[in-house]
Formats: sequence, structure tokens, C-alpha cells
Amino acid sequence: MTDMTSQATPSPDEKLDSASARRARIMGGVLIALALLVLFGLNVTPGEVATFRLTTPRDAIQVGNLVVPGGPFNMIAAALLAFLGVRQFLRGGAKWTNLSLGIGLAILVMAFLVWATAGKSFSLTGMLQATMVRAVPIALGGLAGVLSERVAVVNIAIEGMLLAGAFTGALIGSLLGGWVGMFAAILVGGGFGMLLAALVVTYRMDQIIAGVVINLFVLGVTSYVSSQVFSEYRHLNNAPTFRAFKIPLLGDIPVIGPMLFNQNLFVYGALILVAISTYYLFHTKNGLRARAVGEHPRAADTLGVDVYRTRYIHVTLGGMVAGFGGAWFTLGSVGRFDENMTNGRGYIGLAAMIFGRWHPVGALSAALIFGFADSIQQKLALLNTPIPSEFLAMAPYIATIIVVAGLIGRSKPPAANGTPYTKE
Amino acid sequence: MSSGPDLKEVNERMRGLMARTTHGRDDFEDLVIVPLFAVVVALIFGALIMLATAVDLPTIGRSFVALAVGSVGSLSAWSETLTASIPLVLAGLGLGLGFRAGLFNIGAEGQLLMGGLAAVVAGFTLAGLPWIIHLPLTLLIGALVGALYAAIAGFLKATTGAHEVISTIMLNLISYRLLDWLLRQPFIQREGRSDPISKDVPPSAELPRILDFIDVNLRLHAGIFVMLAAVAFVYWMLFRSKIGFAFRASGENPDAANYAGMNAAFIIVLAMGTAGALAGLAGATQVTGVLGRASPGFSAGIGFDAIAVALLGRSHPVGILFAGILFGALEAGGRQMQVSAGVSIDLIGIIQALIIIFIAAPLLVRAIFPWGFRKRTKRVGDA
Amino acid sequence: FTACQVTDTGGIDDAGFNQTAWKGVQDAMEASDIEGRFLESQAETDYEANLNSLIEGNCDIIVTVGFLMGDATKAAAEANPEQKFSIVDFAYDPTIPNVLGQVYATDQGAFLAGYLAAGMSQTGVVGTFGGINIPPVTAFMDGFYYGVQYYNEQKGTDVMVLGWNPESSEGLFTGNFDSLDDGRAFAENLHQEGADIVMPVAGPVGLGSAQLADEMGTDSLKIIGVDADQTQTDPEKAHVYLTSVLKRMDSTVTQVIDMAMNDTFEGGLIVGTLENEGVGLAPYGAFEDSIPEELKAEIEAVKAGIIDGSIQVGM
Amino acid sequence: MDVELRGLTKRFGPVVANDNVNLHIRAGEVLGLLGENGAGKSTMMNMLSGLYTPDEGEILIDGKPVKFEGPGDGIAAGIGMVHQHFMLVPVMTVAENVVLGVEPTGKFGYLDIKKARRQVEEINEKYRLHVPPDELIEELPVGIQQRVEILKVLFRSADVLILDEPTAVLTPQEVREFFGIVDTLKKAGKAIVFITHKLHEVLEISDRISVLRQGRITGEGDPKTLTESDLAEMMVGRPVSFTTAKGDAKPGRTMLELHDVTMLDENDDKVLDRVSMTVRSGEVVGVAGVQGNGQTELVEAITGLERVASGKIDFDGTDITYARVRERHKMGMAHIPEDRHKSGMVDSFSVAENMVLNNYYAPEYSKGWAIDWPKVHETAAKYCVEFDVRTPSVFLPGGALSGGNQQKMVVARELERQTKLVIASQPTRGVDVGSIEYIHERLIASRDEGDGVLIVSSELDEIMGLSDRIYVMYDGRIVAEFDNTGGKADRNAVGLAMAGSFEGEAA
Ligand SMILES: Nc1ncnc2c1ncn2[C@@H]1O[C@H](COP(=O)(O)OP(=O)(O)OP(=O)(O)O)[C@@H](O)[C@H]1O
Ligand SMILES: Nc1ncnc2c1ncn2[C@@H]1O[C@H](COP(=O)(O)OP(=O)(O)OP(=O)(O)O)[C@@H](O)[C@H]1O
Ligand SMILES: [Mg+2]
Ligand SMILES: [Mg+2]
Repeated sequence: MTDMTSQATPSPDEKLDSASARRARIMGGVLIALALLVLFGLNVTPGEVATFRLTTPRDAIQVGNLVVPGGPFNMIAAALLAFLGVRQFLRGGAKWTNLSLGIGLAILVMAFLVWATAGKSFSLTGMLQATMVRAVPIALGGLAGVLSERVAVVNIAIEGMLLAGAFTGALIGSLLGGWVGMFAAILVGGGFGMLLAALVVTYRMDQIIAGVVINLFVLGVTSYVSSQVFSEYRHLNNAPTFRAFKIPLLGDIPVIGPMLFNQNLFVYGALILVAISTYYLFHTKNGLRARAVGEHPRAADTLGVDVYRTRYIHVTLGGMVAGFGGAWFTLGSVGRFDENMTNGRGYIGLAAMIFGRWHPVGALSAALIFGFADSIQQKLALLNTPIPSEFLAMAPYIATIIVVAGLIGRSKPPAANGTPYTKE
Repeated sequence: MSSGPDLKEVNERMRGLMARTTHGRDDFEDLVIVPLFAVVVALIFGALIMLATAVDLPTIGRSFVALAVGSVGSLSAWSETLTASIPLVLAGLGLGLGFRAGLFNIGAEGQLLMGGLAAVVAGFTLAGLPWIIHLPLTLLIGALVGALYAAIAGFLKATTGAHEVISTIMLNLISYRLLDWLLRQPFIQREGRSDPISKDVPPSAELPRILDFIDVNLRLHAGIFVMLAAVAFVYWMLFRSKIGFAFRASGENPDAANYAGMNAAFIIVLAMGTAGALAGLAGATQVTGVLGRASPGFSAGIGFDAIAVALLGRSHPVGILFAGILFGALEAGGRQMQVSAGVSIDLIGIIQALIIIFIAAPLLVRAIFPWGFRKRTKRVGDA
Repeated sequence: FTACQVTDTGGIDDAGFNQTAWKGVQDAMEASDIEGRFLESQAETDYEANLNSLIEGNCDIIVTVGFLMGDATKAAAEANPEQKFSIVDFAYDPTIPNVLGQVYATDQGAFLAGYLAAGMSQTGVVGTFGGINIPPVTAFMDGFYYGVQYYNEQKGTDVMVLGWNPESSEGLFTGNFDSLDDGRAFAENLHQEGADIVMPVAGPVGLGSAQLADEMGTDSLKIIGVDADQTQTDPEKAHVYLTSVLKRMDSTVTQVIDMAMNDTFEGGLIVGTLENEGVGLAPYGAFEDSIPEELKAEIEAVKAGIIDGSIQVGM
Repeated sequence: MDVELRGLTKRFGPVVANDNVNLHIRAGEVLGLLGENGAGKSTMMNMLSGLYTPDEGEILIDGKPVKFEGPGDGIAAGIGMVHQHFMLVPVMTVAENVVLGVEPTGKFGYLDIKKARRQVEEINEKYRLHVPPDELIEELPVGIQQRVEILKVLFRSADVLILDEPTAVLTPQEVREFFGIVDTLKKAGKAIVFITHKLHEVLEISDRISVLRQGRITGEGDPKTLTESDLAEMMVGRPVSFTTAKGDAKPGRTMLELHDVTMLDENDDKVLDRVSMTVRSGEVVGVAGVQGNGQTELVEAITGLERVASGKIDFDGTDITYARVRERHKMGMAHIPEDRHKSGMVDSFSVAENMVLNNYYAPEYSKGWAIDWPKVHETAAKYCVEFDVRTPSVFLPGGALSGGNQQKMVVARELERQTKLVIASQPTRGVDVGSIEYIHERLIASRDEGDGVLIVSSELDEIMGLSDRIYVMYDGRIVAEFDNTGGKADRNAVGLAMAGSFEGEAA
């Protein structure tokens, strides 16, 4: 073996230029900037306290208000942020980076709330309750997206499915009552899911075009009927709503009770659906098959899993979930349909899905963030903060961009997402 | 090195290779018959929907007449059709260009708003310049701001991989709020008003109406030339220019583009920027040609309709031009339909959607009308 | 004779603003045999195009509904000096010869509503929110606010108004005139902060607030309607309306159509006030019995005071 | 179990992939199936497994005709196929992949993953496969992934096992182990169809051999009586020479030099570990190794497609460690990528556009900011003629060409440029024998014109036949270097090094 030479004796401590280390450093910088922001931008007049009301006079169990001394709180917040930032700089790692950013943003939000509320008060419980309510259609939209994208069908049509659900809920609900209305909404949502599946699976239409078109179509039909028919026959657009019902005992727990256990059918429904879908997707036979179809349809096919059927079923299921979410707008909220009343919530649901990494619980969490931002903004508008309300309204969207860019830029959709499958 | 048996034979073979493949019947079916079917079928469906909502037959008849008359039946109808199509085509070109480069930009709406607002601001702050400078400058600033706004999403995608669908949706939502706020700043807000509305664009920055010598109510403005120029420019850019080659390559196969040494980050930012510039230009022509000022939501969903226009036009500049005019015609005709037949203009949305369905899913049209088409042969032969 | 109307973006069936104005045309259609047409605006950009469509359509008078249509109407009127126009909620200064503006002193009506709300509130907190921060909207909110202040002054109470501050011109706005869901959420928000009476000034958005009041029960939350008597336009939820601040666009629109038919039309302004009953307070509906008689009487007195000028609406 | 294929025919548009084929498969026997690329082997087996439906003909099991609606039916009938391209879901575990489609379940469709794991262990035990059931597929080396595929088939208690080119990704040592497994299976009474291109393998393991050419069975025989050249002739239809004629290398100056190049993947694991190597002008350097040992990353580092974490790369005396891809092209680096479909070409682009994919910006094709298309078309036509790319027109989409022609198109583009260094990665993968000879000749011609040529291939024969010097990669490192002037390197030693066992020996 004369012509053979062995190579490379290791030199131990080389400096490696790794992407995650770079990212950790950037995040460190961001966190330190946030610390400075809290320190100088959100400084509270000394002695002022922020009062968060936890119960209303009508609640069964009364607890005192949460009173936070503004100045000290925000000093501590700034210090924590700075600590996290410095830590990132010194020894940030892949796992820690995301966690630190998450904690950092949470601290920032708290510091901001304390700053905005200093010297005033508002109902924290009310805000959390509203958070939950506002998150419902987004979470259900996101969940619909998860179900269909897990089998690799991109679902831009969530918006249209929500709108169709809202419309059907109002129309059928007015004629035959809330429950029938709700089931009709689910069916119609499922119908549009099936239509999407037919267009993309059977007719091989581009998935995004199919989604956009369904949105256009639903918007057209519902607006048309609403202005052509509902304006004349008002009784067709006057549905009963599902009211909140308090779950005994649990509903009386301060803060948590009103938020989770004193809500209407749709809130409970969303939570249950998220739980069921998580179980379904990750712990059942059919869930495994569905995910396989989304990741590697041909592999699934060779094992006797019917790819087309699986796609049909899940996109339809997604449509049904979206139809249920759509019914929230009418049967769960205002009892009547209004043109384009979903107002882009389906697209936000799509964002929640991506934000939530194609996981039902992730989608729900993302939806809660949107809901939180939505309700916080309304509270702040009443508090007369010097920040223009438009900027408060923007905050969740900006935060989403930051998080998507910083946190999950690399999160991966199901491998086959968006690609049609041809058998032969 | 040609291992050259016979120079003549080699030349012969080269000539053969360079002969263009002629358009076959398949192309003809795809480009002419399918769209025609689509429009006809969509109209029939529209009639069925009207029937289903208890509109009587004479009214349906009148509404179709009104649709035709209102869109192409008179000079003023043409004027309205083209006026409506200008921003649709411009924004659609931007989106189509993005699609070609593999970017699913949903953000035309926001880019259009920001570009339009910038044009308004440029319009009244630069008042006093001669129009020959003022107008182009105003449009340019609108395009530039649209480009910058879009480039945010491009930049984020290029540097962090943030999905452009999310970031453009968010940028749209942000733009509404930003517009509301900006319109209330003293610098922009009209004197004496407390609601969000901007100052007026002075005449020297307005796109002149080109048919007002016939009738003052003809709104068609010089933006139509901007639109045509943009169609030509995008065509050139996509199919003739070097950068367009890179756009298309990264859209079709990003791995191959990367392999070929195309700078993905640069392409993403530039393609987004160009798309944003066109959307911004759409906004700018809208405020300088039609609206004269900016108010909340002045985009009126054009940015979203433009997605449909771009898809319908198959991301091809000429296709987008026709798709935009078709959408403009439906809009103008739809208005007439509501006025003279009392049928809600929302019907138009349905018809638009149906047209796209039938065009985008030729298999579906073929399934519905098997007799209209020759049976498809598979791929073209190989070696 | 044909009367045409362009609605604002809320739609013709908004149970308030546009619907009331359209009722004016309908009333005229019933009274004298004329034709009425309308065109809905889908977006603010439609105003001009819609006006153009109507100019084509041989209308004897075109009524535009909404402050936001002011510019478009002006442009159309100047381009078509022969065409008669009338606009609801806008006054031109100087006036245009072929446009008749219809404006309303809604703050007078809302003042009474504020007084009533202050008198009826159990929690000592009342609220209001608007659609967009424009004068026709904020006029209601101003009146409401000052009505409450006047009550406080008279009674030495400390009833608080959430959602509007006339001094800083800042308050709670949904930013649109069509999201019912916002109406519900905003009312809920005000309710969480203690308000038990809410006056939404945002067209159909208020229907969402009414829905919430219906669910919560009127002990928790009552609604004050605006524009039309909402017990009539929203009969299903009639029981939640404490009253409505009337803005009698129907009567002024009919008036304008009559003028145009009788050739007495000329450019200028019609102002609806408490005095000429162009604005007012609707009947108390379901609350007729629960409102104390003295409070009703005081309100009549305040009304008289406003009419004779002894009470100033606003500070 | 006894399976018979009778008169099977399958067409894909104008391509007749299988033309009236007859085949007999018997229990306890290994049937070797040979054929060039595109001969129709996979198609035939896909029909047998139920993935494709035959256009004509029938399948008989134990004499009874059967009709498969989908792979599910095939599985039910006891036919299991290990596909040429792995049919594994990378983000799922071994156990999940194995039970997919026949999952052990509890109440409410609950997936009993514990039971699945147990079942996997049982089969592991029985056939001595040694596959870790809880590992994610994407974290396993290809050799193990291969076993997972076999496990999948066994798990479904298949009696007929179709193994489509299972050895393509294995080292010679792994092939040995694999043959052991096949033997066990045969003894257990399974019928096995073994597909490969490698003649010596098929001679070694099969009991019977069938050869397929252009969709037809062109020969059958007994491995004991046949020789490699008999088989080759049956496959190709003419006598084949197994070596590329080439003169000696005349190495010149150093073209490419890597110093301690290290690269990390997204999890910060080292995929290249202090790699150093040189390529001189006028020589062909081969990089041997089993797929997945860092060759892909090595090429990415050299061509600039990925960022290196440390180390230095010199190209003709210039430091290019951080140079962009395009700069490297401009300096004279040509790159034939390992997967032409994924990165070497754009399917929807015309042949002409593909021909200038990475130098469309060059001055000779430019008119200002635009591309001089007539010039491009002319050049493309010229290259097509020169490199024998068979296409009716340069306007035809590149994706419409057959695999071999696509590869020739890519090779033409890369070699026709002014180059100093050619990086050829798997240059003949999926290409027919005729084209292979041609591409090899062109690479040697580049060398003889004075270019440095670096060939990365998992086909050891290709490396041995072309290279003047050979590096062997294992686990992200260069573990050995061989001089192969005049073909003097020891094939066995190279094979051992590929399996990583060299280190032990050298120490
Ligand atoms: N799904 C398909 N669509 C169209 N043509 C196909 C398809 N599958 C295979 N073919 C064609 O059928 C022929 C036979 O292909 P097949 O995959 O059976 O070959 P093979 O003998 O397995 O080759 P290899 O050695 O490359 O695996 C080829 O010409 C191939 O291009
Ligand atoms: N998935 C597919 N769908 C449609 N056509 C295909 C598909 N795969 C291959 N083909 C077509 O089959 C033909 C042969 O393709 P393939 O690449 O398998 O060729 P091949 O016979 O292996 O040729 P070569 O000898 O050049 O490798 C080509 O015309 C190709 O377009
Ligand atoms: Mg092949
Ligand atoms: Mg094969």
C-alpha cells in the first residue's frame, strides 16, 4: 500500500463560521435593542402604577386588581431583556435562540402594557376573553389549512370557505335555526373543500389559482345574494346566535374561567377541534397516512394508500372546519351576514398556519397572538396612549413579520406541498 | 471542435434545429377556444344564478344587454372599460412578473396604496413644476415607493427565508393602517378636514384626460399609454433581457438558477421591487388620472383583482393586457347592469371567478365539452 | 321624472344611513308617480364612476349620500351644470348653483340622547364609538358627550363617557362602516370597561352592538341607535334600543325631490335641526315604561332649551 | 408461490416501455433481471406490484389470473417491491415507515406505535437486519435505508420480493451483507426478483437470468453457463468494450487546491471535515465513495453553492473560498451537476435556453441589457450537432428530451465553454451505454486539452476507468488517496476505503 497516504490530523480549536451562530448574534443584538427600547422608550413616570382589573363586580369569585408599579417593573423588564441579549451574544445556540426571542417578545409586550396603563386601569380578563373570541375564526382557518396542507394541497381558499360558512350559517340559521345553520355551514364549507380537491386533484388546476378562484367565486355569490335577495327579504338574514354558556365551577375561576370556560360553542369547538386534529394527525393510523401523503405521496401510494382519496378527504375535512369557523361570524357573533364580512381573516389564518408550523396547536397559538393583538389594541384606544391607534393596530402584523423572519424562516412545509400527484 | 464530416451536412442539420416549431392546434385550442368557452359558460352560469335568485327572464335579458352596452357598447363604455383596466393591468403585470420569478406576491394592494399615496404627496409638494417634469416625476416617485415597499418582503425572503405570502399579507394589513395614519398628518391631510383625506393633486401632475374634447365625462386618461408602455417593457424584460432570463429561471427551478450562478437574493429583491414598482405605478396612475387625491382604501381591492388578472393572463404580459381589459369591461358593464336592470353588480364577481376556473382548468372545460376539442396526444417525440 | 341615488359603501340595506336616505326616494315614489334608481358604491373609488353612470342614465335629480362623496359630487356638478344634484351631509362653501346640500344638526339630537343615557346609566359609565373620524359622525359623538356633561352639571353626578373626547378629537373608531363584528367587539370592549349604554355611530356596524345587547340582556347593555329609528329598521332587536338619534334624511330627500319636480330647486343648503324636526329623538320603544317620567320631562325641557337657544350644544 | 407474467404491454404516450413480455417467477429462487437504462425493468415490476396497470396482458399467481387496482392489491396478493428510488418518508421514523398502510391500531384508530416497534424488532431479529426502529429515516445512511425498504416488504409477509437496483447505493462490503440477507430470504422460500446493471452481481446471486432490451425480453439463461460479455451483448445488442481508451496524463500546474475545508449542515454537524485535495491541469481526479459521504457537499464547496465554515479553496492560484458561483464560472470552472433535473436544467426552458443557462450573460450573447437570441439559437444548434443531442428543434422544451440527451445537453454546455477545470458529478447516472462512452471520451478530451478534471461518482467502475488519481471519501473526510496511472490502483483497497475500514488498517 505504498501509494496510499493517510490524511488530516485534527487541529482541535478551529473557529467555525456557522449559520446558527450568526443568527444567535443577530438575535442577541435585537434583544439588546429591545432592552434599550424598554429602558428609554417606555419609561414610566415614577410612582405611577398600572392597574389590571381581574374580575368584574358581577363575577362569583372576586379577586383584587393586579397592581403593577410601572417604573420598577419596566426597569426589571429591560434588565431581563439585556440579560437575554448578552447571553445570546456570548453563547447562543440553536435551541436557545428561538426560546430567547419568544421570551423577549413576551417581556416587551408586558412592559408595553404596563407603560400604556400606568396611572390608569383596564379589564385584563375582558381583554383575554376577547383574545379568545377574536382568535376563533383565525384558529379554525389555520386548522383548515393544516388539514389540507398536511396532504400537500395548498389552501388559499380558506377565506372563501369561511365566507361561505358565514353566509350559509346566516341563511339556513334564519330559516331552520342555529344548529341546522351550523351543520349546513359545515357542509357547505366541506363542499368547497371538495370542489378545491376536485379542481386540483382531478382537474390538475394550479393549486393557488384554484384557491384564489374559489375565494372570488364565494365573495361574488355571497355578495350578490346578499344585495339582491337579503336586502329585500330581511327575514332570510336574521339568524339566532349561540350564546356563551358557562361551564359550572370551571367558569367561576377568576381570569381563566371567563377566558376559557364562559364562551360560546365556537370557542369550545375550536379548542376541541384543535385537540382532536392533533390526536388524529399524530397518533392515529389515518393521520400517519395523511402525513405520508403530504410528505411523499408516491411512497404512500406504493404501500396501498390511496393518494387521491386521502387528499379529497382531508381537503374536504379542512373545508368543513373552515365552514364551522365561518359560521362563527354569523351564528357565533352578530347573527346576520354582511358582504365580505370575513375581511381577510382567512388569509390571516393561512399566516397562522405557517406561523404555527403546520401544526394544529401551533396554528391555535398563532391565532391567539393575533387575537391578543386585536383586543389589546381596542383597550389601548380607550386608554388614550400617545401612540396613534393605527400603529397599535399594525403591531401584530409587524410582530408576525419579525417572528416569521427571525424565528421560523426555515420552518418547512410538508415536502410535497403544492405539487400535484400523477399516478403513472 | 466539429469532428466535421461534411460542413454542408452540419449546416443543414443546424438549420433544421433552428426551424421554429409551428403552433399546433393544441395551442389554438388553449389560447382561443378555451377562453371563449370560458366566457360563454360563465355567462350562462351567471344567468342560472340570476334565475335561482328569482330574477325574471326579461330582466336577465336586459342585464346582459346592459352588460354589453355598458362595457363596449359606446364610446363612453369603452372609456370606462379602459379606465378601469389601467390599474388592473399595471398591477397585474407586476404580479405576473413575480409569479414568473417564483414569488407569490399577494401584496399588490399595499404596494399600490403606498405608491399611490407617494404620488399624491409628490404631486402637491412639487407643485409649481412644469407638467412635463412634474407628471413623470410624480409617477416615478409612486413607482419607486411601491418598489421599496415590496422590496421589504423581498429582502426578508432573501435574507431570512420569511415566506413572501405571509409577509405580503402582513404588509397589506400594515399599509391600510399606515395610510390611515399618514392621511391624518398635517403635512398630507387636506386643510379643514378632520377625516383622513389628502390634499389634491395639482393639475400639472394629473394624467390628462384624452377624450374630454369629445365629452367632458369621458374619463379615459393618459395612463393608458403608461399601461401600454408597461406591457411592452415587461415583455421585453421577461423574454428579451438578461435579468428576465434569470427571473424566469429562478421561478421555474430555483436550484438550477442557483447552480447557474444567478444570485437568488438579488433576483428576489429585484423581482419583488419591479413588481412593487408596477403596483405603485398602478396606484400613481389611479390617483393622478382618476381620483385626484388619496383617501382610506382608495385601492378598492384592485391589488387583489390584479391577482386574478395575472393568473388569467397566465403571467404573460399580453395575456395580462387582455385579462385586464376583460375585467375592466366586466366592471364597467356591471355598473350599467345595476343601473338599468337592477341586478347587483356583485354578479360580476361570480362571472369573473367562473371565467378563471374554466380557463385555468382546461381539463374541466374539456370534460364539460368533449366535442369542442381534439383528443390530446401526449408529449412531443424524443430521440 | 327619475330620481337617482348613489349610496355610500355601507349598502342600501344598512338599517340606517343609506336606507333612510333611500326611504326618502321611496316615499317620493309612493307620493307622486316617479321612478327611483340607486347604485351602490362598493368602495370609495366608485363614487365618480357611479356618478358618471347615472349622468348617462337620464336622471332628473341625482342624490348622493354621504360626506365622503362631497368631492366627487362637486366635480360631477361642475362638469354637468345642467344636471341637478343634491348631497346628504355636505355643505359647499361657496355654494354650487346646481347642488343642494342637506346637513343636520345631529349634535342637538345626540345631546338629548346623552342626557338620557346619563340619566339611565346604572354604572355611571356610558360609551360611544364611531365609524370614521369625520364631522357627520363626530357631530353625534360631540352631542352625546356634551349631553352627558350637561346632565352631570345639572345633577352633580359624575357619569363618564368612554370612546370620545371632543377636546382632543380622539376616540374609538372602527375605521369602517360595514363590519358588524367590529360593532360587537367594540361594544363588548366598552362594556368590559363599565359602560352599560353604548351609542354606535357607524351605520350598520351598530347592528353588531345590538346583537351583543340582545345576548347580554338590556340590564347589562342598552344601545342608542342613530340615523333612523332603529326599532323600525332593526325590528328583531327593537327591544335593545333605548332610543335613536334621528337624522331625518328621508324627509329632506323627499323635500328635495319635490323641489326638483316643482322647479323650485336651487343650489344651497337645507339644514335639519331639532326645531324643524330634521333631527330628533325617536320614541323610547321598549323602555317607554322604564324611563322615569321626570327624566322624560327634563329631556323635553332640554329640547326646548336648545330650540330657543338657552342651552348651548357644545362648549 | 408462483407468478407468471403473460404478454404484458405498457405504453407511456409514444414510448412503449414494455412490449409483450413474458416472465416466470418461482418460489425459493432468485431471478436476475438485467437491462440498460430505460429498458423497461422498473415498469414491468411496477405492473407486477400493482402500481401501474398493464395496457395488455395478464398476471397469473399460482395459475390464476389476478387484476390489481393499486399497490394495495399487490401487497394483499403477497407481492412486495423495493423501489429503485427509495419510497421512504424522510421525516418519519423507521417504525412509522414500516407499518404505513398496515398499522397496528387500538381504539379510535389509535396508532399503536409500541406494537409497531415490537413487530419491527421481531423481523429485525428473524432476518438479522439490524435497523433501529425509532430513528428518523433522514438521519440514517442509505445502506440502512435500503434495509428499511426490505423490512417494509417482509413486514407485509410478501412471498415475492422485487428488488429494483438495491445494490446501486451500497459499498462492496455492504453488498456482501446484502447478499447474505437475500440468501436467508431465499431459504425461507421467498421468490425474489433482483434487478441490477451489474453483471458480476447478477451472475453471483441469481438462479436464473432474464435480459430486457427496449421493452422486450431478449435473452434468458443460466448464470452458470453465461459470461459477463454474453450478458452485455444481450443487453446492448452489440459487443461492448468495458474500458475507456485513454493515454497517460500529463499533469501540469495546480488548478484546484483545497486546504482543510470544513462545512456544516443546518444542525451544525460537520458534513465536510478538513478536506484537503489538489487537482492539476491535464489530469483526471476521481472521488470515490458511497453516496452520502460528503461528495455532494464537496462539489458544493468547490463550485460555491454552499458556504464553507472554515478552510481555503484556491483555483488556479486565486483564493475563491468566498467567491460567488458566477465568478467561479467566469474564471473557467465548468460543473456537470449530479442531478440534472434538480439543478442542471430548467425543464420548461427550450433546449436553446438551457444551452446558455449559466452563461447567457456572456458578451457574445449580449445586446446591451438584452440577450441576442438569434445568436443563442445558432450556438445551441451547433452544440446539439456537435454533442449529438437528439432533438428535432432547439425550441423544444429541454424536459421533453430523454434522459441521456438531457445529460448530453448539459455536458455540451459545460464543456463547450472556455474552461480550466471541469467538475463532473455523477456524469453518467441514468445514461445509456452509448452515451456513457461518448461522455467519457469528451471528459478525457478535456483533460488532454489541459483542463483539470474532477469526477465524483458512486460507480466505482467509472472512477477506476477514468481517473489518474483517486481520493476516497468516507463520512465527510478524505480517507485515502490512490495513484491510478495506467489503472494500477487496487480495486479492492478502494472498496475497503469506501466502507471506512481503511482507517483501521492504516493505523
Ligand atoms: N411514468 C412514466 N411516464 C412516461 N414514461 C415512462 C414512465 N416511466 C417509465 N417511462 C419510460 O418507460 C421506459 C422504461 O422505463 P423503466 O423505468 O421501466 O426503465 P428501467 O429499465 O427501469 O431503467 P433504469 O435502469 O434507468 O431504471 C423509459 O423509456 C421511460 O422513460
Ligand atoms: N414522468 C414522465 N412523464 C412523462 N413523460 C416521461 C416521464 N418520464 C419520462 N418521460 C418520457 O419518456 C421518454 C424517455 O425518458 P427517459 O428519461 O426515461 O429516457 P431513457 O429511455 O432512459 O433514455 P436515455 O437512454 O436517454 O436515458 C422521454 O421522452 C421522456 O420525455
Ligand atoms: Mg432512463
Ligand atoms: Mg428502473
